[in-house]
Amino acid sequence: MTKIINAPEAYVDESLAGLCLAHPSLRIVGDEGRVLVRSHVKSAGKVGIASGGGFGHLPLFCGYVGEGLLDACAVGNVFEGPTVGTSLDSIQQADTGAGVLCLIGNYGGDRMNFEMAGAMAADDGIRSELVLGTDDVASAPEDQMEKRRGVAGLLFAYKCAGAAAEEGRDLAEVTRIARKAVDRTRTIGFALAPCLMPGRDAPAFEVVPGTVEFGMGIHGEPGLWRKPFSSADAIASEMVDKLMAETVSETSSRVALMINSLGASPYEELFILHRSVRTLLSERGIDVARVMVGPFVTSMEMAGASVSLCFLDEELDTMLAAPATCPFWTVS
Amino acid sequence: MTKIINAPEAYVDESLAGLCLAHPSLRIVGDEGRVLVRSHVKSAGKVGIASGGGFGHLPLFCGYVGEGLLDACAVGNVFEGPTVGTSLDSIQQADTGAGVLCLIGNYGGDRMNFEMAGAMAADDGIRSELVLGTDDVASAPEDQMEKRRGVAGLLFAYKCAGAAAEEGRDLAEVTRIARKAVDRTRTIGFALAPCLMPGRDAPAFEVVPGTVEFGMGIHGEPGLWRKPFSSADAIASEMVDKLMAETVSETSSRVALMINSLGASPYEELFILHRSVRTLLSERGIDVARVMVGPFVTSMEMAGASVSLCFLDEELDTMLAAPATCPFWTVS
Amino acid sequence: MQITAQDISDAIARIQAGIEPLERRLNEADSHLGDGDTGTMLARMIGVMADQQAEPSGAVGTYLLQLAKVAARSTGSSFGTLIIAALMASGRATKDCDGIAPGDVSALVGVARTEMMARSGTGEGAKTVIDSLASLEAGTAGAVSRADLTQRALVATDAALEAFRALPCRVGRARIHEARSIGNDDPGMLAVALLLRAAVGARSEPCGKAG
Amino acid sequence: MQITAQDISDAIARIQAGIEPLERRLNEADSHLGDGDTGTMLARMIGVMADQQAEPSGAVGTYLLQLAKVAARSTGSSFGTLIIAALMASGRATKDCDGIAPGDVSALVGVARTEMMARSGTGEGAKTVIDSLASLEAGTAGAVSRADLTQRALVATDAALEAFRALPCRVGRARIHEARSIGNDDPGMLAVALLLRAAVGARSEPCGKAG
Ligand SMILES: Nc1ncnc2c1ncn2[C@@H]1O[C@H](COP(=O)(O)OP(=O)(O)O)[C@@H](O)[C@H]1O
Ligand SMILES: Nc1ncnc2c1ncn2[C@@H]1O[C@H](COP(=O)(O)OP(=O)(O)O)[C@@H](O)[C@H]1O
Ligand SMILES: [Mg+2]
Ligand SMILES: [Mg+2]
Ligand SMILES: [Mg+2]
Ligand SMILES: [Mg+2]
Repeated sequence: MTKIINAPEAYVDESLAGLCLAHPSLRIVGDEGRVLVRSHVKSAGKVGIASGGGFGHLPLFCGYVGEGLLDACAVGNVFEGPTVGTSLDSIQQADTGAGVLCLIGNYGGDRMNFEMAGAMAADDGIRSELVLGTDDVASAPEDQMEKRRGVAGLLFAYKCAGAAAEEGRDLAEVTRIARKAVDRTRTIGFALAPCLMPGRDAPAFEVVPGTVEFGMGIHGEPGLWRKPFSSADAIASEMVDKLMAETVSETSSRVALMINSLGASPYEELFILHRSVRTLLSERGIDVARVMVGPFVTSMEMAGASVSLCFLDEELDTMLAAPATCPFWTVS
Repeated sequence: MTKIINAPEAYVDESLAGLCLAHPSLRIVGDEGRVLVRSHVKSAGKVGIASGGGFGHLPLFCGYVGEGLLDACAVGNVFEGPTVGTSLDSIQQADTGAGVLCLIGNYGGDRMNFEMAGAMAADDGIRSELVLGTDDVASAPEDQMEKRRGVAGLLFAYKCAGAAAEEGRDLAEVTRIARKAVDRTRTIGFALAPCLMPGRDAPAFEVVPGTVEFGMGIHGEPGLWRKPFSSADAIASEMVDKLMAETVSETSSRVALMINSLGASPYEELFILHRSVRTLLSERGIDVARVMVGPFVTSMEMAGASVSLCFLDEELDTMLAAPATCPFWTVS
Repeated sequence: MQITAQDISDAIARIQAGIEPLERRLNEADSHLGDGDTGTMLARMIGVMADQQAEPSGAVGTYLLQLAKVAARSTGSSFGTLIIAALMASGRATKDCDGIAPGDVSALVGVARTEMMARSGTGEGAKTVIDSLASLEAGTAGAVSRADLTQRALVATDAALEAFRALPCRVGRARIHEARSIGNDDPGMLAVALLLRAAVGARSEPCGKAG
Repeated sequence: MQITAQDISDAIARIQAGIEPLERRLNEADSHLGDGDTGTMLARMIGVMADQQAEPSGAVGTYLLQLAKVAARSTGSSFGTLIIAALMASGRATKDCDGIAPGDVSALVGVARTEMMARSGTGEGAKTVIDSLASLEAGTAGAVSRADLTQRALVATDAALEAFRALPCRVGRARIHEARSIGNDDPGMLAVALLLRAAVGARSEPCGKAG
């Protein structure tokens, strides 16, 4: 797990600099240089969408700044939420007068910081709402939804909220739609190998080689069970069972699907997993309206994958279909 | 290096099936189900572009089938070229009467197979030309260019040839442009960790942890030297020096740049490397006209990266800027 | 007798002067079950606080709010954010005070604790910094002098560590290893004890656990 | 006395009957420096050849071209492609022959060798299948009977292995480890020797290297 880096303490800032050099549609702003915004001025009166979180999950979070998606993103250090100050900057940057929806993962620090930033923004006369992604079904039982973490499924909320904002809907509406997307999205992942924090000698958590850590979080939070890996079909079946056992699965038989690499698992394997998942979904009569397969929400070089389902209604379907462009996701 | 697979012998076919399910713009055809073509019928009279090669390098080769890029692609087994029969199928599929350019990497087996396929196609009245990518500067000295392997830089040839074909140019012209793109493109890569062939217990080649294998090929062909990894800046400097020492670097100070992950090295690191490379290029007065950073030509979960430069003239610049769409690369 | 902004500033300078061993010790405590950064985060925050140019004259509250503001740009960790929240709440509560009487410190700690609980949604008994503040609040009530306050505070923070050491942790990352958290000090609680010692220039180790 | 299409078909059936040890042995030989698949590739190719429905009546060349056609869809390996090329060239050269006289086999091997060299761009002396064919071509010239042909062929392929074992390999993957290739048989050359033995039903191991 040798990393292509200079110094651990420069990891985040050099990576952000390289990202913006590659994608001039992104610009770095903010007192600490930790807020990414769109380079092109957005229409005044549009509800702003801000997000933020720890670094090490590219393309999440800041890679999704772009038309029809985020307006601004606060960037923390590796696996550490953005500061209150940076979070505040991101809200201010996203605002054009119509208020800001903050759409973040449900991690203690991130939530607290965005709440404090929201309170500070309110002192400056900026209205904001906070919606927390809670799609990771492994992170808490369904009756403790408020404890669940947000992972890859956050992208569906970005997309739906972004489309609603781009359409000119007001803050209440954009918030409602984001919340609906969160409510109807579920993710389950598994890890096959850990990742290393820059500057450390050994991974902070262990995944025994040959073993699946089912439900492991994107920071290495322990999973639901571990056992030897058997096959793509078998793990797909465990995942689909887990996702379809959620109450939300009764609301719709039409889904958006994401097969996501946690980092090191290559496209070849994602597509094998995708094939398995598709077979299982079609056996259950589930219609896949749209699909994304790739590295969308990662943990640096962690190996493994996640499967996300967003159970669609007409409104979410429309929002997901609306045009959007950012460096890592284009819908046209 | 646990792989998300079912059976090693199903690796390629299941992965291709999952790819086409995810991207309906691609369709599987051919006697062995090993040729990928565009789903939409292309205009008759357009010169066809065919490619092919071993599997395990996704998105290369077959991921680049799409408008303004490839028409058909022959797929082999892992790290093993497509059969003569499959290669022939890809040529037949790509042909709409205006002839076919075969654009492949310079690997013994692949070249022989496409040559034989070309001869068989000629028996059926299909004209074809063969252009071999030779961008890997580590694979042979500059005066033995004909021995050099084709790696990530092949994409620039795909793009330029694809654009020329889409414009309606004839086979001779498309071939000339592809050859020019090959002539003006150089790549250097380095590996930090090996990959595992499906079904094997151990990697077929070694990369000592903490060590850079400078110039290693995408199948693990030994590199130019190995030493402990020091920093992104240092490796970038070795790479840029190596690329700029090529004679072609005198032809142009305007380049297209690709920073490519060999598989497991995540975006965070690619962007750090990109930043280093950009600094070095700008110190040398090189103008970067376009840039791609991501996993474009991989070796499954191999860790490491490559840097490719295409030294532009006006014609190549125009060809690279032309619109193109495939599942992994869009220019608009 | 009152504690002024200048006193707080001096305390921060004393903490900063001995930050290195404190940083190491807290990182070590956090590395048992957490991500090993409590010390680093705290050192970063103390550093910007010690650096800040604003004059610690005027109202205590104004100074505390200034500290909160610079701290808010220094760290994204949970513990840091809770300190910032506490500084803001206690700053607002002392906006018009030139000084705080030793007997009023308990109430101010209560303000900080209440705010931390509101922000984090964490109750008492979860083995966090909040439990240290609760103990501090109770133990310093009725302090009659600065010396008395210091003595009571040292006793209270030690008592909190002692009381919770054998209990499991119920929040954050360590929660997932509840059982393994038994027998170890919570890094946030340990931080309170060490900060207090450094602030008042006490030499002793907190409650006999040599770390 | 002439070798007919049916004879070739029978030989393929004999090879197929004993393919498993041959496959293992060749994979092992290729795994020293190559990717360890020479046997697998060859077995796949022999399999489709043995399976194919076409009647081995009629001209030898027609049959050889049919074999080439099915082989062309069975493998993407370099060795496989060279065999396919050789089958096509020798098939075209014998399109009108009902049989091949033992004395004409040498010339036909020459046709195959020439085509392999043209396709691969590899010359003699690089320690490849081409060198086995060159030896076979020279050794079988002037064969007067089928028994004589068999005898000469066995000697010639063994001699080639023997002559090249101590030399370095100069093409393909093994080239990059030139030095390490010394002392090992080239898998393509070994394949020729083993295929010949299996085809004629010989029991002995090629030239004393037990593998
Ligand atoms: N949700 C919470 N409620 C109360 N206290 C918390 C919470 N999260 C963290 N803490 C306190 O912060 C300490 C950890 O601080 P630190 O290591 O800086 O944070 P992080 O967990 O973000 O790395 C814990 O020991 C605990 O005292
Ligand atoms: N370029 C070449 N020229 C001549 N012979 C070759 C060439 N490449 C491979 N061979 C022959 O093929 C054999 C390897 O076959 P095989 O393992 O099936 O191919 P691959 O190298 O594609 O895995 C070598 O031992 C050699 O005899
Ligand atoms: Mg911590
Ligand atoms: Mg932390
Ligand atoms: Mg081989
Ligand atoms: Mg091979």
